[in-house]
Amino acid sequence: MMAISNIIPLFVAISLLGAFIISIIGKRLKWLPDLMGSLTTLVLLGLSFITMRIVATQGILVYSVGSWKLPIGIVLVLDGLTVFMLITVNLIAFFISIYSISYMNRFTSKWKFYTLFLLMVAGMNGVVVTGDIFNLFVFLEIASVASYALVAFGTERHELEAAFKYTVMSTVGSLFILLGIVFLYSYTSTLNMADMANVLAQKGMSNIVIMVSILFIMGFGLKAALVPFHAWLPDAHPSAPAPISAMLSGVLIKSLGIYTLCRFFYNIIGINSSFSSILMILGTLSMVIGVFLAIGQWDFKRLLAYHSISQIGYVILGIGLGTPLGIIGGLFHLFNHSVFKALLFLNSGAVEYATGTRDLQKMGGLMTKMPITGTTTLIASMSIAGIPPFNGFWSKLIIIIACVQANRLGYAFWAVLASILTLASFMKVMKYAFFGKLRDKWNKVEEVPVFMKFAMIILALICVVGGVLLIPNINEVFLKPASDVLLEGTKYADIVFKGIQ
Amino acid sequence: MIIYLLCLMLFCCGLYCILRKRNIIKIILGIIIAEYAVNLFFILVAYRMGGRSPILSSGVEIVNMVDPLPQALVLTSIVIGLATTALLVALAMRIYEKYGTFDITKIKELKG
Amino acid sequence: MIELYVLLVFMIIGAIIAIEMKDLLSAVIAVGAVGLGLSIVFLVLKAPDVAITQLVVEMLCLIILLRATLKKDLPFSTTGRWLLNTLITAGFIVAFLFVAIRAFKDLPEFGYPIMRVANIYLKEGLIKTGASNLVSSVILDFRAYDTLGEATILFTAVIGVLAIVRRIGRKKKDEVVEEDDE
Amino acid sequence: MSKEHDKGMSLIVKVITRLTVGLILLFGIYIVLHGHVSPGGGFAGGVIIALSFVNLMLAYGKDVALKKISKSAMSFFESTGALLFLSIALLGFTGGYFFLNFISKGEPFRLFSAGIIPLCNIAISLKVGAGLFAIFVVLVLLKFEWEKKE
Repeated sequence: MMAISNIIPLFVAISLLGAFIISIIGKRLKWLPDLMGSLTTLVLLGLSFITMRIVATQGILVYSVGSWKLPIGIVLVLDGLTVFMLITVNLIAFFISIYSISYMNRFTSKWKFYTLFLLMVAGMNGVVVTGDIFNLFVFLEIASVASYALVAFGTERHELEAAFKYTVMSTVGSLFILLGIVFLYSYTSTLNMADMANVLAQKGMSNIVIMVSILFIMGFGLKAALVPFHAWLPDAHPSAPAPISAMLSGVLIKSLGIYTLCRFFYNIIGINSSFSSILMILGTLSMVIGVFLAIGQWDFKRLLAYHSISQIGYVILGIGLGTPLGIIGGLFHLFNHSVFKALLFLNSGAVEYATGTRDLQKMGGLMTKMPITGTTTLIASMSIAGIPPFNGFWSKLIIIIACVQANRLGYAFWAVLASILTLASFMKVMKYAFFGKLRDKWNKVEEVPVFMKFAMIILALICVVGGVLLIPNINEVFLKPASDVLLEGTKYADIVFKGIQ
Repeated sequence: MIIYLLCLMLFCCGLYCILRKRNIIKIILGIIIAEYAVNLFFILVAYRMGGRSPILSSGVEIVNMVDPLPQALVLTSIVIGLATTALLVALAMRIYEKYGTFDITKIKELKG
Repeated sequence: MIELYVLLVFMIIGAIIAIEMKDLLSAVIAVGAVGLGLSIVFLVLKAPDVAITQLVVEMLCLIILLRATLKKDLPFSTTGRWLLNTLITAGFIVAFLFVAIRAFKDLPEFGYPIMRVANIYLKEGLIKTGASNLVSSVILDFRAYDTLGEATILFTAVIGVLAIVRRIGRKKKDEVVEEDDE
Repeated sequence: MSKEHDKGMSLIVKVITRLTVGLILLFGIYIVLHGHVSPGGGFAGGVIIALSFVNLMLAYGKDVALKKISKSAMSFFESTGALLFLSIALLGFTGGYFFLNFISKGEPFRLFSAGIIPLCNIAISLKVGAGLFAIFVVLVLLKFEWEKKE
């Protein structure tokens, strides 16, 4: 009889298996990469829903790889936050792999694309499930290295340049993270996150903790593109093929940047008021500067990339508040942003697929020719701008209410302002791209193939009904366990130690 | 203490090179140097005064071996560095092919 | 431990030469010297496994970098506001070192690590895994999952390089492109 | 320049390479197989194996080297090595755990000891050797093509 916790390593193993099989036989059988990519991500999605049930019924699961117990081996931890991130990552990955079946016909060597894509998914799943800080670094690097190559997948001049810039900045971030891990190891003599939390709690505050916090904010901030470290994002995200832009903006910066920051600040060192205000200031800066930079853009994908910076700011602001409502709002916005930003990038890809341009000034009236793309873009734009009843409205509302409740009226004001500016900039997109007069040269434009339509429609549906996640029964199994993990703070260590069978 | 500082100075040399040099190959060299420094730091914190390498031999009892865990981790981190370097060199060569130069002040199609 | 200081100073000088050298080929060779110095330092610090790996990886890196730079010496250009940018960078580095020095005071002294978990490996490694090379037992048994990740990173890099060097990346609608797959 | 490289280097280099390349390969294999009893291991050994082929290629030019090991073989070895390593990990499930050391440990200090560790070393060395040589070949050939154009 296999123990139920054997499900945890499967998240990495299945995606790696898919990648390796594609790389061996994918170049001979042309249909195999498409099938394998969708099938693997579908299985992963199914598994993540199963884990949601498991955590709801049995509580936290801890898995010892190779049967080595906690301090000497690597442990994998499945708790509420992990389940939340797993569902977000695999949901988006599944729809993007379906979308890529048609979209990637415009590129050569599809099997390389799918291999790298699955490796990136494996890396993200690995980051999310692990309970060991060096292991987290290794999987973070897998996801990063795969994304460097995917950004340059088109091999045009500007793509190579953007990929180079991204690779250099991200590698510097990785070096800072590794340096932080060395300090932590020397200070605590362990690599397990739960064990480390215990040791740090005994030793109390010291200069090491401050040093490591600075290093990790720089390192993970570079991965998450918080404002002083955001320079790579507006180049890298638009240059990648559209499914990869969706993947990068939708989930990569979240699982590599935000999840890791949360885990470190809340569960390992325990949050206090100064760290909390650093996070909130960084979040607000990203929120406001991102949206101001976005307004002036005419390149569709570049505009979306700047909005990613801005929306990440909301998430960090909500999580940095530290109140239960703030954390729920932040996590909910994280999920919502994954959905609607992925959808918007897929839409921009569909427009580019059909017309061959990304310049908003050259488009116009595409709604008549591409009704489905137009409608889904409209839904996603209203979600991101925070118009009721779409999902973005609810999460922004919760974050603003949480700010007001915590007596942080200044932050609430900036959040509202950024939201209004977002609305303005998306009205511009809709006006120039989809409404208005149809230009003559777009008379022959056709709607995109069925797989792309399918992925966009389903994601749009999730945007419409996203608000139901707040209904108590559903909230109980999805959002609340995740926010509880953060609220418990350094009790995480006791829970993990208790969870070992 | 001073040895840690020397090691971090090596790291800062690499960092300075990444931040200030305007040549693609120089930036790659900066990354390599910074990686060396981090790896070295990891081995330094594991060293034990008068220690022995963590390899047992039959019949001899060795008591004061150095910490084997950081050595294993540094092996991993060297490989990660190699992977990143290979990718960066491939990108650099493609960029040279497209632009005919390694100078990043002349390679500026994207606005920041 | 005097040889450690000498080697470290040598490495820093090598790094500075590599950074400031105008000629790319010399810069690459200087980095090679730094890497070889690092390999010797690893040997002094009783890490033979790491020293061997560093040595061979260094050679491979050097060969790849040499191929990339051969016969391509280029003049360097400086951007405007050179002084300002350098000052900012120097300020950042000084602040970084300052924080680091304060943090060093709380680290265990050099040569006396805590080794809480490591002692378990030293005591029980041979009995539990059967490998007399304890580093090997750590990377391939206690922490084999990390090594799976490491192998995957290399695999990712190979596929990534193959993807980047494709001659034609995008194709027009319905265009058939001959694919040069390796 | 490209013509010289197709032919390879001078006679002295070729003779010395012919004498040493087998030894380098053998040394790499030795390092791989003794990874669990002496310093070294799958990764270092794999790089040495790759370097022996790189040596051959630098001395004799790409045609001779690629005759010994073709591109498709490299790519096959690489993926197989990775798959082999993953399957060793998955076989641990037979004992109930991912990455369980499921083979008996044997007597210490012998070549056949330590359970899965030698097997893992062999899988990694296959992967690393083939993968790194593939990177090298790809980067070198990339240069040849556009140098011809100039």
